[in-house]
Amino acid sequence: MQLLPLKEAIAAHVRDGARVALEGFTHLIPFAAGHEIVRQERRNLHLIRMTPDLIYDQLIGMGCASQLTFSWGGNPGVGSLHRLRDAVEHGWPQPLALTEYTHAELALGYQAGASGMTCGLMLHHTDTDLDRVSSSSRRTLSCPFTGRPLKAVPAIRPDVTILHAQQIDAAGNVLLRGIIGAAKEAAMAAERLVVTVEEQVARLDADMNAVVLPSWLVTAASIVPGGAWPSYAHNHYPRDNRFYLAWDEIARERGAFTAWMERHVLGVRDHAEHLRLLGVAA
Amino acid sequence: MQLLPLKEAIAAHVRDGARVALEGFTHLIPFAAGHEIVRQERRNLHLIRMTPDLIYDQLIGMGCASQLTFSWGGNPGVGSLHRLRDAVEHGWPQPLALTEYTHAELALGYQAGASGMTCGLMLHHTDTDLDRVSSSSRRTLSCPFTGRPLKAVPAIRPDVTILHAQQIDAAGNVLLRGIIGAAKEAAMAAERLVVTVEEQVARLDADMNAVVLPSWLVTAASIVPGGAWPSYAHNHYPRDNRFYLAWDEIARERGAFTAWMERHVLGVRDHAEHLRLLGVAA
Amino acid sequence: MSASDYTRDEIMTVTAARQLPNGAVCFVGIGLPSAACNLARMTHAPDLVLIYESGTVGTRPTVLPLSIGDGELAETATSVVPLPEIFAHYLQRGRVDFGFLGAAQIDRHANLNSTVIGAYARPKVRLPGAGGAPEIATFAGEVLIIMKQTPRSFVPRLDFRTSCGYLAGSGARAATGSPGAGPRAVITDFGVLRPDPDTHELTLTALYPGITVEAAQAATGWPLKIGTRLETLPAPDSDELRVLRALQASTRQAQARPVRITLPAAI
Amino acid sequence: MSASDYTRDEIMTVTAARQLPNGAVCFVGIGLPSAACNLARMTHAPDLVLIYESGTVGTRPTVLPLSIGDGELAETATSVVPLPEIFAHYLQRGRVDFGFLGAAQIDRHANLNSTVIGAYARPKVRLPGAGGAPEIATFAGEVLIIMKQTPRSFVPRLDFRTSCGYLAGSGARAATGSPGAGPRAVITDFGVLRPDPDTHELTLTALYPGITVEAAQAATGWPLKIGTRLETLPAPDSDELRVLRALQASTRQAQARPVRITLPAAI
Repeated sequence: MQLLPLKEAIAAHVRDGARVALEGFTHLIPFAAGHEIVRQERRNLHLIRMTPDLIYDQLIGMGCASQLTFSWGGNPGVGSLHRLRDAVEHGWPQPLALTEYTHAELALGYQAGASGMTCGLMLHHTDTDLDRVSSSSRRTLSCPFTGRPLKAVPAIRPDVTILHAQQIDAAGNVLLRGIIGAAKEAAMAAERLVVTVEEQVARLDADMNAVVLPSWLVTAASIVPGGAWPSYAHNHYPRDNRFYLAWDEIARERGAFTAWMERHVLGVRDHAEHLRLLGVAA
Repeated sequence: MQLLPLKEAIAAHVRDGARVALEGFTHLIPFAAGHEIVRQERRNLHLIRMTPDLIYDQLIGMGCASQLTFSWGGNPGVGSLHRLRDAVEHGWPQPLALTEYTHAELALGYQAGASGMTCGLMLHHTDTDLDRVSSSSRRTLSCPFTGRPLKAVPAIRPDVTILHAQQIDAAGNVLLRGIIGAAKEAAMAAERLVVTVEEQVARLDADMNAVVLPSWLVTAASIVPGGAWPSYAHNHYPRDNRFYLAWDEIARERGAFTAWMERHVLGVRDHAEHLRLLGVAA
Repeated sequence: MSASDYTRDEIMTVTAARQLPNGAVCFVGIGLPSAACNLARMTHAPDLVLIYESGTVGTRPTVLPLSIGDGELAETATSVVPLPEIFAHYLQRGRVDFGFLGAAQIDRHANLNSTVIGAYARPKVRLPGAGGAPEIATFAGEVLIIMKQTPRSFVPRLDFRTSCGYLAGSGARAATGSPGAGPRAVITDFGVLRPDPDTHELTLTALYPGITVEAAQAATGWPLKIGTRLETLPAPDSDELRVLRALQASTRQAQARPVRITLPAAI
Repeated sequence: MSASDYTRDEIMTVTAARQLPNGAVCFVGIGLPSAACNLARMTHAPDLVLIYESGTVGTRPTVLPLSIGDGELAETATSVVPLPEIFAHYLQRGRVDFGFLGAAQIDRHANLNSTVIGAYARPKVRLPGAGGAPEIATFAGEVLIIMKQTPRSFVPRLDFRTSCGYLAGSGARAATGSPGAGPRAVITDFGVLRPDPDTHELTLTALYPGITVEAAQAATGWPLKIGTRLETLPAPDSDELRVLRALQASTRQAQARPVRITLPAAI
């Protein structure tokens, strides 16, 4: 584990064209890391994430991505991701190739990647049009014991997975607490793991069976308080539902979106300045 | 969840001929429940467990089992399980049909059972004689995406899984803390789940990401302090390594084994009396 | 007993809540399903087990979350597990009694579209997509669908089949070996539709007070089949309305609360 | 520097410990492997990462456990995970640099038997079986084998092949696509055997001080191949012996401690 400023961690570990998974299911979404990718103008990323959420709306709208692997692309509880829609519906700012899964399938793909497997298996369910449009991502086979129809999905192996977490200790071990979604599987599946954390502590505030990523699995870590805002970090700050509601208006039109990103992301040096500019931090 | 005396829980949920998994990897082995099965003279059980340990040596030596599914059958750190050996080598007290896996395979079988799958998949490794002698338990197939050879093992679905745990709360939720082995997967795979616990508490001493089995998955629970002895229950008592060493001598000969079981298991009413007789509890 | 002053959203939510028996295990989606499930839990079904796909099992929120992963859900849960376990150990394993679904389009056999309007490759409207719906539709013991009824959403032919209801009907679903029984009811802002036992075509079986068959038919994009015994559903009672409105008020309040983050001085 | 008074077990353990570079990730079995790994960690390799199959990752015990699941391992671990994850996320995923194995029988290509002596269906001796060995043998980056050398354990032909070394040798293992490189060394109570780079036949490459080639040959059930440059291994140094003996003393002490359980008064 290397402790680096976020700017250096992203510069070192996120390359143009890379398969990048920023995970965290509603909770612990690594917004600060995503913004740094925008600032460093990465291009042609293959973004992977169960729920693209606002962070991928921003990356897609700023032209960082040419591919998206996902399973549900909305603003949770609010509605559409307008920038994702604009990319898919009108190719703006560039076309976005989709690999689309269900939650269960994508979670299984991460699990397979985390396990060093080439694919994962689930029970086959009645055919849907998803099977038809993304047929290269699914295969049916028969259970060798029972003959029951099964579905295989390919392992997902990001070049780099980026997570936000609550704590890192002196040795570099990382604690995630609360809702973890598929973060652990995405971490274990990746070639490299970059983590932003709320705080560094001498000793993790972790129960024996807590979710701790050992330091030797962490490629680089950066201390970024508030790094999950407007999503949340349990024990640190709640989800900013007001911002999620406001985003619907900010992202609806290309011009307003671009102006907002230029001012609030490109126009600031780092996440702390971003939070201060928005009045979230003093 | 039904809170019952252990005697009633075993009487109601462990039937002759059933597939029964008493899990807990070194830690939290449900000895008290195993002894109650001996006392109730269950017969022709199909015992399932990664590491048979002393508890299955006892059940096998007392003639409760006709089949064993396992992956490592020794006295950990000590040597042989003499009763298991006697059953396999000489058919005493009755023949024991083996279904033998590796740890990884058996864990995968539990995972498949826990997931409602018919089988689980792993990377195929170079052929061993295990593949030859238990060929009905393994199949090779090709990854539908990469062509890589994979191995399938059938799902394991016990009729009843029995676990020992630290706490149950007023609502019947059960906390396991520390080393959990494949206990969670064995629990989720089973038709019925019977649990013994160290103590009942108003509220579990559980972190957010602790291993808690919800009450509605627990068929029956019994409060049995010391129920994992001579294995251990983290936060309650350590492993009795002296007894594991002593067992080597107790179980070596049929006569001494039978005499010990008659006196210490059949000859007592319950686990508390068992512990007192052995001087473990006052 | 019944309150006369309620909205269509309210009676829809109350009607959905009433479908849930106490002790049932529900896989909950956000929005109306979450409101319905929590309303049921806080009224007639205190032991309802709510599972959110974010990984929270047995959650008992006092504030309706905006997302399925709000902190409130984790804090009040019996257990928080990794998301893959929710789909494998709970849903696929057959531990879920009821699943809730909504969609942009539904057809007469309760198949659902939440993926695109128009062609997939060049959609007129790109919708959020599948999420957990296809597996909920397949593996939940029964499925309840909550959708507002309009000719644009109740369509003769889906633009895209995201999740299966009864496929082409008349036993087509059962023939696939799908473990769950399929959609048991579609709760709309007009009333309730249920599948015909033989053809599995959705049939209007109940209406809210004051709603006409003609209005329901006009809101449907195919010639709607009408049940032989058409029930009038009871209005929400005052207790249900009180609990639902209190839930929603506390949610609005919680969501209006600004978030403030204190940065360390050094930063 | 070196202590002249040591046992064969001790030099075997010390020699095994010296194979481990600092920072390596080791999958540890109980007994000599556990002693060797912890000795390495407490001497030259403080950042060695020890994984026990019970689910403890990065464990740092001060007492050698009797079993691979003792409480000490959980208390000193970075993380305690479900056992299936150890085999999937760590071992099969290729995160383990070194695996340790022992067995009842080994052949000249380092294949191992820990299942039965005699025929499988009617064994003369039923051994504990596979445990984690077959997957460690396949997926660990490198494998180290620790076994006492006797004609009964170093056999021309295994009664049962539980785990694969180099199969029939001469590239047979690599041809199967097995991800790990296979056994790199067999550490015995005579010295160290390593696979020939071409034929993969185990070759005696090093002996402990005072041990003769003839003695090692006599302890081997096949005509033992002798390396062209036969190294004499250094004796344990005093620091290694002090740490190893202190570890074992504290273990003996811990294991002799009686367990007392306090039952609630009501029981």
